[in-house]
Amino acid sequence: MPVMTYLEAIKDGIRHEMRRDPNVFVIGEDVGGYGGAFKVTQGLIDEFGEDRVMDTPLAETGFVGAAIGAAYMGFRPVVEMQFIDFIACAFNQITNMAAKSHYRWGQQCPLVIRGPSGGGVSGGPYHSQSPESYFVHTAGLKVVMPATAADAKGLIIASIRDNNPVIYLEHKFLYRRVKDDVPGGEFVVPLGKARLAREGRHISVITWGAMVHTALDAAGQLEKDGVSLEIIDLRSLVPWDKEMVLASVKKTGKVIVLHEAPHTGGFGGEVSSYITEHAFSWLDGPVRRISALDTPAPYSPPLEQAYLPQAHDIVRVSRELAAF
Amino acid sequence: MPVMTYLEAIKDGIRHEMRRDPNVFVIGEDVGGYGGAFKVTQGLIDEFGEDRVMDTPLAETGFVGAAIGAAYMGFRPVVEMQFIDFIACAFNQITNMAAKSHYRWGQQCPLVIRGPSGGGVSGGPYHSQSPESYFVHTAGLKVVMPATAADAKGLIIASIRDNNPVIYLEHKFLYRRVKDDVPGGEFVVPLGKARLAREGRHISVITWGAMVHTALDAAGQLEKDGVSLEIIDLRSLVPWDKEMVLASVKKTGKVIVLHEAPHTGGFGGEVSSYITEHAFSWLDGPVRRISALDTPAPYSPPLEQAYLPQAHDIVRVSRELAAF
Amino acid sequence: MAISKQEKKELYRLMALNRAIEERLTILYRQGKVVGGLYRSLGQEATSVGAAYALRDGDYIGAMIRNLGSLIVRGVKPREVMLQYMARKEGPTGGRDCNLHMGDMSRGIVACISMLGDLIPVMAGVGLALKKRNQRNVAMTFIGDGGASTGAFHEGLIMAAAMEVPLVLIVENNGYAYSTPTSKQFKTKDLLVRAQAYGIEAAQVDGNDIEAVVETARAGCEYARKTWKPYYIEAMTFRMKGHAEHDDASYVPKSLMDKWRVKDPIINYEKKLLKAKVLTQAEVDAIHKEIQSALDLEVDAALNSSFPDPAAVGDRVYA
Amino acid sequence: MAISKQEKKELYRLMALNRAIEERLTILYRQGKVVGGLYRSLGQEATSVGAAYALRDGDYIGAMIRNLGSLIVRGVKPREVMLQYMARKEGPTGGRDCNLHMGDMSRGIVACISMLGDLIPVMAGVGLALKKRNQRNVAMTFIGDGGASTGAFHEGLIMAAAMEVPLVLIVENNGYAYSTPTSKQFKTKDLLVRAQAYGIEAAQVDGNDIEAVVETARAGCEYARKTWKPYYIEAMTFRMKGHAEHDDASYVPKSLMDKWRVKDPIINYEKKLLKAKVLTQAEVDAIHKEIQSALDLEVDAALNSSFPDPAAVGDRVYA
Ligand SMILES: Cc1ncc(C[n+]2csc(CCOP(=O)(O)OP(=O)(O)O)c2C)c(N)n1
Ligand SMILES: Cc1ncc(C[n+]2csc(CCOP(=O)(O)OP(=O)(O)O)c2C)c(N)n1
Ligand SMILES: [Mg+2]
Ligand SMILES: [Mg+2]
Repeated sequence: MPVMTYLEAIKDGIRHEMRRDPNVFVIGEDVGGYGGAFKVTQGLIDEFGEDRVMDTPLAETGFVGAAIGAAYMGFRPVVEMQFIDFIACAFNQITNMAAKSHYRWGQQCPLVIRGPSGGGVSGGPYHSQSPESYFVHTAGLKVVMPATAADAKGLIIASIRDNNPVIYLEHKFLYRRVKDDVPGGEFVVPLGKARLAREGRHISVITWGAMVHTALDAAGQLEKDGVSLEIIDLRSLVPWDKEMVLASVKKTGKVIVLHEAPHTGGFGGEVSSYITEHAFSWLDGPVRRISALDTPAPYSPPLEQAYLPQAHDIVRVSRELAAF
Repeated sequence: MPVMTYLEAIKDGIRHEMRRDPNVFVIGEDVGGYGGAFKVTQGLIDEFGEDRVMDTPLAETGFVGAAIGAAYMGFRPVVEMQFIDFIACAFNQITNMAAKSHYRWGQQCPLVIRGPSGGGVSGGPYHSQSPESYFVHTAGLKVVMPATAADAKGLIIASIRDNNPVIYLEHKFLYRRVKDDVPGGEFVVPLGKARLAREGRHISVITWGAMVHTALDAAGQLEKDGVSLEIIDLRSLVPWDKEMVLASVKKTGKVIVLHEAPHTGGFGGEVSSYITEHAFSWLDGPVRRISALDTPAPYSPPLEQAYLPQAHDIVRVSRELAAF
Repeated sequence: MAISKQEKKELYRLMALNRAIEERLTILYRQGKVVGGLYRSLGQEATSVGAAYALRDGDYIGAMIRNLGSLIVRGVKPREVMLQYMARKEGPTGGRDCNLHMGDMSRGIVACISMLGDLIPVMAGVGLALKKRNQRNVAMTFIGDGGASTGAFHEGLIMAAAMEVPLVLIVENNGYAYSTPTSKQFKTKDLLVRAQAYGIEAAQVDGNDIEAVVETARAGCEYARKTWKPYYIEAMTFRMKGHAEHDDASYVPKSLMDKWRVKDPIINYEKKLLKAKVLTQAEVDAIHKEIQSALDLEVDAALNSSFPDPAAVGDRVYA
Repeated sequence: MAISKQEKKELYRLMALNRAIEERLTILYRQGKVVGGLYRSLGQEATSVGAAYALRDGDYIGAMIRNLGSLIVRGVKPREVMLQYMARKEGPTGGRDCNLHMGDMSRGIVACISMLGDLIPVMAGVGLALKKRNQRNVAMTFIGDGGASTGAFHEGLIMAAAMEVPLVLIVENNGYAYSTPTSKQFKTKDLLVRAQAYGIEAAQVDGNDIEAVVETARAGCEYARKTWKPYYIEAMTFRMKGHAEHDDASYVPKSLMDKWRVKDPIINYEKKLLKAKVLTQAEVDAIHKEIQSALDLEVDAALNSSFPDPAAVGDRVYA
């Protein structure tokens, strides 16, 4: 199996779908000749031409709107946000136009909005956000957050084939740092199926995106102390794999929900509440949440490190839970 | 004490602040001579003139932005969204400009954004939303949702005096249906202090906005069965009164979190998780959530009723919990 | 392409039908049968009907809430409108959405949302799809003087101009956005200047003159079909009612209402067609009679239809 | 108001300082001392310095990330810029935000955010506040050819025009938005036409001619102070570097770079002032020497400063 970076895997998935389905096209700022700010779409214009890899004016509401219109017409646009933070500029189109059209008038809107999210690169308040919680609360949207290169490919393909608007949040920290075996050609990872990132015995860690790797780090450290973490990578938040999560919780009885987005109102609250509601009798302690702080994402490295969840936070909370 | 409707109480609070502080002004669509779509600001222009009750073009990003600029300059704008659903059109200004300026550059932004939210009036997908969860997740914002006329006044005054951007969500169903004693003149209800809407013994219901009244309904029905609900009206979600909630939970051991917004990713998850994290040993059963469904807000009355939480839902879940 | 005699009669009938449906809805509204608000297009029927009349097979339309006339032209049936306004199960959205928020791609109709302006980039995207398919059709939509202040208006036109797609935008300058007169919204004489800012071809038309609207819209659509480029039409008209039925529009000076009342697009067109002998008085009467008796049936059918089953509330969130 | 000899010298020095600071930052960037990206204004210094030079006491400015020159003119010290770019504790944002995202209302400086266009309505609001206080000052801000496509640009100008407030907007048309040339963004000859769409007074200026920029900006500010109305200036210039230091701008045709290289605003102004005997070569040398030795100290001080204390991360979210 070819080894690819997370970034190459996304591109490989998009390229595969563009070859397979002439209705798939890429649209966004500087996605053409420049290949996107992070070069995710680099080279696609050479194979598919300007008509299918479209540079746009600087107008998020404009190009998301245009993608919605094209999706209504049967196309499958893949929209790039140069940084996912700019998705706030298209919030109304996404949450009110795209998300609701199937419910309102039965019109499907097959659309992927993807872009670099997440922190750890000193991007500051506007180049580090992890905005999934804004979208999980909007019925009609799906939300996907890959953690591995293979998933990055399999999930972008599934997202493009999905008949609904999908928010696909890539993690910019992983783009070139994560590299793994990725099946060439056709490879679909269905939305809604979590991945058992690590089997363990004592504590279930439910997480997604870059935090999967932080959890794995912590698990390595804790192993020495005899605390064994089971790590579930949700892969997609809407829909999310309640079954795998509940099965793990019923096995371990102790749970950490871990995410990179700020604490209050994060998707961790949803997962935690759901677990408590559906596995209360199995719990040997409260479901604990670990997340970023309730602040904007700070820029300076010491501040950003304090802001983001770190392996040592997981280690600390795991020890507390183990002792509960 | 004068009796006022919820709507009159909001106006009374705004008027009081406009008299007290020349820096307070009202801005929005049709807020002047027309007095706003629901007439919340009716008459203010007669007392304060066009300069302090400003009609704007149809441009939510434009007038929210202008209000932010004026707030930076020391004014205290009170911005009306004609329907709160349109707040999605100013999402970037609110979450990225206003919310983050104090953290980023130490600049306070005393601003209130208010408007009619909530359902129950067959408003359909775009005139019924309860968007609090989008804003509770944005550090730097405060979020207020009054349930009574007195609180409507006391909280709007506190919001206007607050030095931060405050999202003040009025409930359109309550405007003329709720009427109570409202202190005349100076009357502040501090943000972050919940209200014990009903004392009870068996189950704590944590709720806010119009659902407070639905919970009271259900409590009346359950009383006959010998199930006694304690109802806490949070009043503000950021900050929220964790102390009062925990005290009640420790007393009853059983909890329902109830809200009108859709289920997944709603603020109910935050409250539920927090309670589990901080009062696990006191819980005699899982914290249960009751909310609207994960759909857009449907228009037709039978659908909307099925969508919104009803008293009978609370009755049902309370019985289940009582039996746990 | 000149407007034929047959077309003139049809235009008259369509405007009359537009108004008649709304008048029925007003009655139903007063009877408490309409669920929610009612938004009239009184005085603006010529713009709505005339613009859509320029469309052909394969064209797309994104109607706004005052564009009942456009929807009728594009094949929406009075019954559908009644069912929708009464929140019934068999209505076009199954009671999920209200007023003219309805769409059906198989008939080339894209549903609007309440947030004004947002349909413009979406219809630019429909135009993009047409161009991608090399299909010589247009995507038409509407905006008011109020909605023209939105960022979505700007971004939609920016996208249409940059991508060179056959978007035809009808700007209905009807004097007011809710209670706010255009003088409080912009300081230019009109909104035609905005098109120039984007290098978009544009024309202004008397929105109360149906033939002028049809001709201008036909020219605009022709241009868009031929060049793949957007076209912008400002129709000067007036909203002869409040924003919605609950609004008595008392903020509109009586003199302004009076000025525009004499410009009524239907009454004047009737006079014109009678004078030109395109229609006889008997034909006019017959048209109205036919409309009324058809509407009697539609209203009855709608009133007797059922509301949605609450069990269906969770259906159809995802495709 | 003619530009005095003294002012000319100062303008030269300010542009030289603008460039010198950025050159130092480029070195620091290569040394890995700059945290995150570096955005240069090479070739655009005349616009940035010249526009802000038209401001007076009590005026406000909202600088964008290429407007280092404006910030210097308005009193920001080179040390502050260094500290900010190196993410240090004593920097203007205490390491919370990056590059030129800095503000200080006591000096009339409003911080930008990354989302382009959003400062325009905010600065319209600053203008509104000035008018409310009856204070005859202006609120100046900037936007690029790219940012002019945003809805916020449109809504900001709509608001400024409707409220009649003293917003002065400088549109820096520098040929590209990141890798996207203006030809892919709009089909008009320039962006001056956009002002007309809102009925806003406007002028176009050679953005590489500092005296022309100062004079145009002074006239615009004067107009805004006197009438309370907005003013719009399009400065024609060119971005002589990539979007940021990591971008080699290889997508810009060499001929275009060559064409604009000879229009360098600083070199040409130096020649002009030497020829006009406003400056001697010795004075020019002295200016540069002084700047460099001052910057030596600033860079050292910044390098020796400390990073923020992680314990402070949660401070200051709320006022
Ligand atoms: C983005 C947005 N903001 C506010 C509203 C509330 N609203 C509904 S109609 C209206 C006035 C519209 O005026 P105009 O665009 O001129 O259309 P007209 O009603 O005159 O047909 C307003 C403010 C809205 N629908 N969308
Ligand atoms: C709303 C928004 N979308 C996208 C971006 C990403 N971005 C940063 S700079 C840039 C190009 C800006 O071009 P222009 O406005 O011409 O300014 P210039 O860089 O030429 O000074 C883009 C697309 C952004 N900052 N804001
Ligand atoms: Mg109008
Ligand atoms: Mg540019």
